[in-house]
Amino acid sequence: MKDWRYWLSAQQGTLTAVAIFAVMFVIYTANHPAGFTANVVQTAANKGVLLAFVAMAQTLVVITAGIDLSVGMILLLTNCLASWIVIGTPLETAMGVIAVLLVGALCGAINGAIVIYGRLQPIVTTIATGAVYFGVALLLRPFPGGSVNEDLADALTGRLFGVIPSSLVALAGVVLIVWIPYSRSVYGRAAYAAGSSETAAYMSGMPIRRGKFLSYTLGGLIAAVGGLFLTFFTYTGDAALASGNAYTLFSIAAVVLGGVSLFGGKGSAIGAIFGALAFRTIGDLLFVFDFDPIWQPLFQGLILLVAVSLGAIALVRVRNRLEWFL
Amino acid sequence: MNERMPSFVRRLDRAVVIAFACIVLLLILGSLYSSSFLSPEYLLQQLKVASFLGVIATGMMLVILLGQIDLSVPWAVSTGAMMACAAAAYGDVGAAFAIPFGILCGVAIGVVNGLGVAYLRIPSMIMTLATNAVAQGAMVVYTGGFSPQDSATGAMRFLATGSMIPGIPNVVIIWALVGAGMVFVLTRTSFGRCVYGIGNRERAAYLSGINTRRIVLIAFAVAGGLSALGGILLAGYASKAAQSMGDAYLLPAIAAVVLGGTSIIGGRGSYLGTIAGVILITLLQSILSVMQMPEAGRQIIYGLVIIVMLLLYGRTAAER
Amino acid sequence: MQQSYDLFRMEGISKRYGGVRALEQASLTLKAGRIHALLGENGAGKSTLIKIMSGVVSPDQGTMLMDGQPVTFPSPAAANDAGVVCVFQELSLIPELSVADNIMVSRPPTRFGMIDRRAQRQIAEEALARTGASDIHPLALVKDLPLSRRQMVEIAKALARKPRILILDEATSALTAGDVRKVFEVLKRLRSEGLALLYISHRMNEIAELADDCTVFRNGSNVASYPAGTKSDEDVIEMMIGREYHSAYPPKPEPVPDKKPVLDVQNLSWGDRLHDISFSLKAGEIVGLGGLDGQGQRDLLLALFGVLRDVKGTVLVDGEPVRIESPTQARDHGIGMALIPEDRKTEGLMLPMTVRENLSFAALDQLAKNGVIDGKKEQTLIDRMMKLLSIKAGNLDVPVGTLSGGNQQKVVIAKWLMRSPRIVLLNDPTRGIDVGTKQEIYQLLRRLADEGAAILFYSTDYAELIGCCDKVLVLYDGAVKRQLVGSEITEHALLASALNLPEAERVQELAS
Amino acid sequence: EPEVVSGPSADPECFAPWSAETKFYKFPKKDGPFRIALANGYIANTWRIQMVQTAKAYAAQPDVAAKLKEFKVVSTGEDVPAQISAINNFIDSGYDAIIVNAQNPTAFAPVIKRAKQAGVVLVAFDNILDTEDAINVNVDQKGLGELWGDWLVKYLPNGGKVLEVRGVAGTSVDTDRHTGLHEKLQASGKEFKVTEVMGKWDDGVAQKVAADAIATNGPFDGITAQGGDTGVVQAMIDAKHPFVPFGGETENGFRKLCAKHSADGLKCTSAGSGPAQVAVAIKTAIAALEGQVIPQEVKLPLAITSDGEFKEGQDFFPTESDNFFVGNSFPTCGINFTAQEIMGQTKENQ
Ligand SMILES: Nc1ncnc2c1ncn2[C@@H]1O[C@H](COP(=O)(O)OP(=O)(O)OP(=O)(O)O)[C@@H](O)[C@H]1O
Ligand SMILES: Nc1ncnc2c1ncn2[C@@H]1O[C@H](COP(=O)(O)OP(=O)(O)OP(=O)(O)O)[C@@H](O)[C@H]1O
Ligand SMILES: [Mg+2]
Ligand SMILES: [Mg+2]
Repeated sequence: MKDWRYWLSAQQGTLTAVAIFAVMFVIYTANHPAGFTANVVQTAANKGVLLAFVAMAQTLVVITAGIDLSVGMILLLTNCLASWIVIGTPLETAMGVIAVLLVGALCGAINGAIVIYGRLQPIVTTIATGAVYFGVALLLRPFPGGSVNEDLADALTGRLFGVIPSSLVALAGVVLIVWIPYSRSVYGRAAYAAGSSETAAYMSGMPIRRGKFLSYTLGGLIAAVGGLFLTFFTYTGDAALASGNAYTLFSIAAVVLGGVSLFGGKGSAIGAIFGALAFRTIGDLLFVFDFDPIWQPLFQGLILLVAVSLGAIALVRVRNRLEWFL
Repeated sequence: MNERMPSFVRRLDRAVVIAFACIVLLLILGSLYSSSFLSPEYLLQQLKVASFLGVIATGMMLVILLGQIDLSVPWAVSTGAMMACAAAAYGDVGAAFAIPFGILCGVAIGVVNGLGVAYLRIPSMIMTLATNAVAQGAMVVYTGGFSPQDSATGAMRFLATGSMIPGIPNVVIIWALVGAGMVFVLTRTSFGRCVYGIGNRERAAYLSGINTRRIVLIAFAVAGGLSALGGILLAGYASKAAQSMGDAYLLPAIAAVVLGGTSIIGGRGSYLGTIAGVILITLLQSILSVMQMPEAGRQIIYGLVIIVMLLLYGRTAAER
Repeated sequence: MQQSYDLFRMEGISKRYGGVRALEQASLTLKAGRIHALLGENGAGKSTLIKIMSGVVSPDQGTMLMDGQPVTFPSPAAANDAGVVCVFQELSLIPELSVADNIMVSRPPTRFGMIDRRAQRQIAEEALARTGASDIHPLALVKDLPLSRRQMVEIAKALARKPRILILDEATSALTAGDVRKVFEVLKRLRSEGLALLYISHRMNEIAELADDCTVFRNGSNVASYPAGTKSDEDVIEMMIGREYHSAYPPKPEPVPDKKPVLDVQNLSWGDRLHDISFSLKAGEIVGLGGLDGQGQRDLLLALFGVLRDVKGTVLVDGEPVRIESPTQARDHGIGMALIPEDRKTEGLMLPMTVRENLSFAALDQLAKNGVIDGKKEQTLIDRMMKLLSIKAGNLDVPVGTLSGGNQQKVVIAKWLMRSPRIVLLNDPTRGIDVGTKQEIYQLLRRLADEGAAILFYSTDYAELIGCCDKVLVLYDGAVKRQLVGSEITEHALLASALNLPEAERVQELAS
Repeated sequence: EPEVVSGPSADPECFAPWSAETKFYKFPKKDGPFRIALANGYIANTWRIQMVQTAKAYAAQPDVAAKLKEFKVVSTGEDVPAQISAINNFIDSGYDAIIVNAQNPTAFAPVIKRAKQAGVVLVAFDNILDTEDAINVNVDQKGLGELWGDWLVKYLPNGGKVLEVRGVAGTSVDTDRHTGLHEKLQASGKEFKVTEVMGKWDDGVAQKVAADAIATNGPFDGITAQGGDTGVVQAMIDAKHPFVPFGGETENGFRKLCAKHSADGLKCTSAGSGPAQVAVAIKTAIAALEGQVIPQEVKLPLAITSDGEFKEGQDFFPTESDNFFVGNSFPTCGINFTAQEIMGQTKENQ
């Protein structure tokens, strides 16, 4: 086999996600009353990028064969924090941004520490820490409110050169600054390895603990980027339990659509990003098709069901039934 | 443990014992705040409220033992409740079939989950998330178009709030029956063995000639049915069905099962632990609520208590 | 050859797992420039010892000295850093990573803190070439490779770490004869470069060829050390099992010509992996599957057992055509088939479940009435199986994962014998099994056959096929190349047909 | 860009200003028929479904339909950014007015800016927006709390133990009602010992927490609940708690129980925010587009029904579901839907 074929088969999940997104987005813009305009793209981008950050955060944890059910709560917590401190002079704002990112990373690190050093299962750990983070968010913002540096917010949710949504640029920036170095570092690979086969990774002398810890921490950090974006997008902080839970669940859906294996060791944040964008486009499709409002949730649910079932097509090709079982 | 001990004692693993100890500790802490936490009425009341979670967590446990998870609990609960109440609108016949019909709707959701997970091999975490969304959509359509009847029938009221045996609420009896059934299934039947086997390694179970897909399908169907039953009982308790009634049960059900020592990756756990977990979660929520703690503090303490308890006994073994 | 000196010493090593004593005051000395063989039956503690050497587990007691200095290895990484590298029995490859990633897993070349993929690939290619496995593409994912290739990658990975002490724990158990030869060359070269090698294998001929020194383990302690070639095989085996040892194979009965076949396979094909396979299997007969590893033997067994889809051809059981679409169908409905799978840890057993639960797992339908398990019946049958196979387990309620490899394998066999199957398919059942247990398994197979079972038996060990089988089908590229019956079954014939080379000279050349 | 004018508004009965300080707006007159959109958030509860159905029914009324070219509804769920994006999309698609039940009162500043620039009329109702750039149509949430406070003070002139079943923590509705209640209790100068629990506006949750509170802190002399009131009364009945004065919402089930147990001491006052306010919001939007003068904040009348006034078939419906919110009409605005008419609509049409 040629090298590019190996590359292709390794990137299969990601490429599928890109394809799903592309198809849906074309359908969306083709039917949009305003058409494929900078405004429409910007609106879609802002909404999509927010989930993309959360999905990226989730990916980092899922790669280690974990799951972060607190990711939505980290989003809320950092959102509430940002609505207090990301304001004022450019210097103050910058300090605020850094503080928010650090708090997000801290949340992730706490999750990681409990899972790795406390040896607890990620699902329950993050259910519990999620409750704690939400509690803190509620302490910070008992009611929706607060404010943010609007210049920064507008810059990051606006457009560059009048055409390119700056949120997409920010997303690309995070991919370049966080994801690429991570996935190519020794620790990132250790995280992948731990997700694929923890015992094998351990026996091979890989730094699995540090790799996993780094994943959880960076996961928290990226969730905090999401929290910042939520703040930029809404100018406020809001500890809304339902929306935190919604983001957690959406992130799982996005990750799966993005070809990341929930069993760990496989997939990439790029895939998850497109999974998130595709998931968001499902919601947008409601806008361009004239559905009875009462039927909209059902329609959305069915599309999700169909989308997650797409993976099952591969089953047709399985000729050895043992392959059903991983 | 000592081999000569009776088998039921031997089976008590550390997790279960500590979980029950934590229950006692919670009650003692609660009684420092108010002595009424030790009053029989309060305890019975908690047992009654715990029964709803208990029934739902029973299904969740079955699925978790398989190494899967059921995130469709919220709307399976609501669907069961709403459909049972809906059936009641169709005269006496409807009222008579209300409960079975509600359960059947839950089973239907479970079957869809099971088909996706077992036959299409979709990870349960995402499959059940999708069915949850579909069930929600279906209920919205239903509510918006069919002049919904959502009052509980007399039978539902009776099951949820009555007491056939004086002093013991019917729900507690129902939970006991469901629990006894589950214990029997898990320990004495080949289905139960298969559930544990699949949870440990589905491949090996398949090569042993077990129809693993059917077992997984059945387990999800049962879980869906139990969620719906929980919803029906809740509807009886509140005397009506509401869409959001299931929301508050998903995470507590998972937490209860895991606090009870069941491994979230499947294959290990006992029902006794789940009982302990359910009571723990119920008590914890109730005590925090009554203590007038602001919501924020309650969430924080709730989370911390779960983590601390798991650190006490829920840790996986160190390899070295 | 360099001057050999004591490179590594272990003294008074003890390790307990719960109630199980894995090692008790064990010691071992490795010299530079020598290959040291470690022998012992299953569960003797060999793997545990080398896990301690390589930092995977920590000993309860004992000291380790390297170059005369005391050392402790808190992690495998620490051991690697000290130059102790191990090829583990349970492979330590990461399935979702590429071959190159796996080879350079612990210390990849980096640029600006990121892994330099180009350099990594180059080093990996070199390592593969040095191991004699340049047929493996460095970008392939490990999970897509067959077991024998994975084992080669594992060895390449160990070599790439530039060890001073190289440990191989049954590293050749899944390799083909050709691969083994290549690996041996590498090992001999390493010896001449002054490394200390520790070699664990249950194959006596390999040890005879390679080893300079031998140490025998029994019950967690070293019972004897001696220079290679100073003891006869029989003596060594007796040291290992602690009792007298007789000929490994039970005598074969005379063939009964006019019996009807129980299983008749006609023109069976599956995709591009199996081609037009026909043979028959009679009651009381042991038929072997030979040939190089990976020629479709495993696929054939899986196809018969109903695991593969779209299998073409006819399968007759007792003369009736049947379509078997799942193991469930294969095991009942008058077919009565059993398959002892390849990998006991992932396919045969549920390791965390108890011995009892594992034993009755395949026979639950027979043990249960209306779905409820009959505890008494279960206990009776289990007792019978424990006795029949003399399974050594402290207690029926311990996790089966705590048994030694040989006893685990016996549990896998026993769980199928619970059903009294009529057709028994075995997929390399003696891999990684000590000679004592092997002997028991051979005798068991013959007894089953005598009681009327039809047995199809795949083995990577030619001696086994010769010793056990009434008939051998040699597969090559998914097709039956030759059927050898009775006295035709010789090493020479097996090898010749396995390599698909009829000329005797070439065979001799290769065999030497 | 509306012009700020002086009142009164066009239809002063219906478009009542919130307070004396409320500004009046006159938007540039546009020619109909209009394209109006409803950007709803969460949908999966009876209140919201009833609201969406009411909106559809209202928009289909012949006189309203004549003024509308298009009426589109999108529900985006609990996620605020999704709702913001929906509004953005409506703006980009050239809708004349957008009606919103906001998931968050403060989060919409950027999109409000855009709507203003694009000359789109933004009307918020129920969960309103913290801004002067949108028209807010709402019931007086704090006033509701005050109503309940007054009610309890009236029946408990000497103070006493009160159980307050609150809603969802952190929402402005919950806070406003809570504040209103406590201000009145405080102002009475009597000693009230209030036990607060969070009922999440849900019958099941409210019933559970109320039962717990009764078992541990009861009995109470008065009760107030923001929602899930049927459950709270149920908890009292189950615990054999004596019936006491109760200030609550407008669920049909609650009113049924109030009517039934009034003689036993369950003295209720019931008022709340009916889903029909969406119709008022649509009406307001059309008026604004037509260039009529409207207040920036429209105050909806509280449809209060108290003990002794519960009339079968008007204030409660004994044979109907417990679950819907009675008081689905705003007569001053000419909006008179009964709940069953709305919720059964599709069925009857079929
Ligand atoms: N599958 C496993 N098998 C055995 N031990 C494991 C396994 N997974 C984790 N461990 C634990 O991991 C530890 C070493 O892990 P690793 O090599 O990743 O450490 P590390 O990243 O260097 O961590 P640290 O930063 O704490 O030094 C051991 O102490 C061991 O207890
Ligand atoms: N993780 C473990 N937990 C409990 N017991 C164990 C564990 N690992 C090994 N043992 C026990 O320790 C003993 C020694 O096992 P070990 O794997 O070292 O044997 P071995 O000589 O390598 O056998 P084999 O030839 O089958 O590989 C056995 O009795 C085994 O059951
Ligand atoms: Mg070994
Ligand atoms: Mg072993």
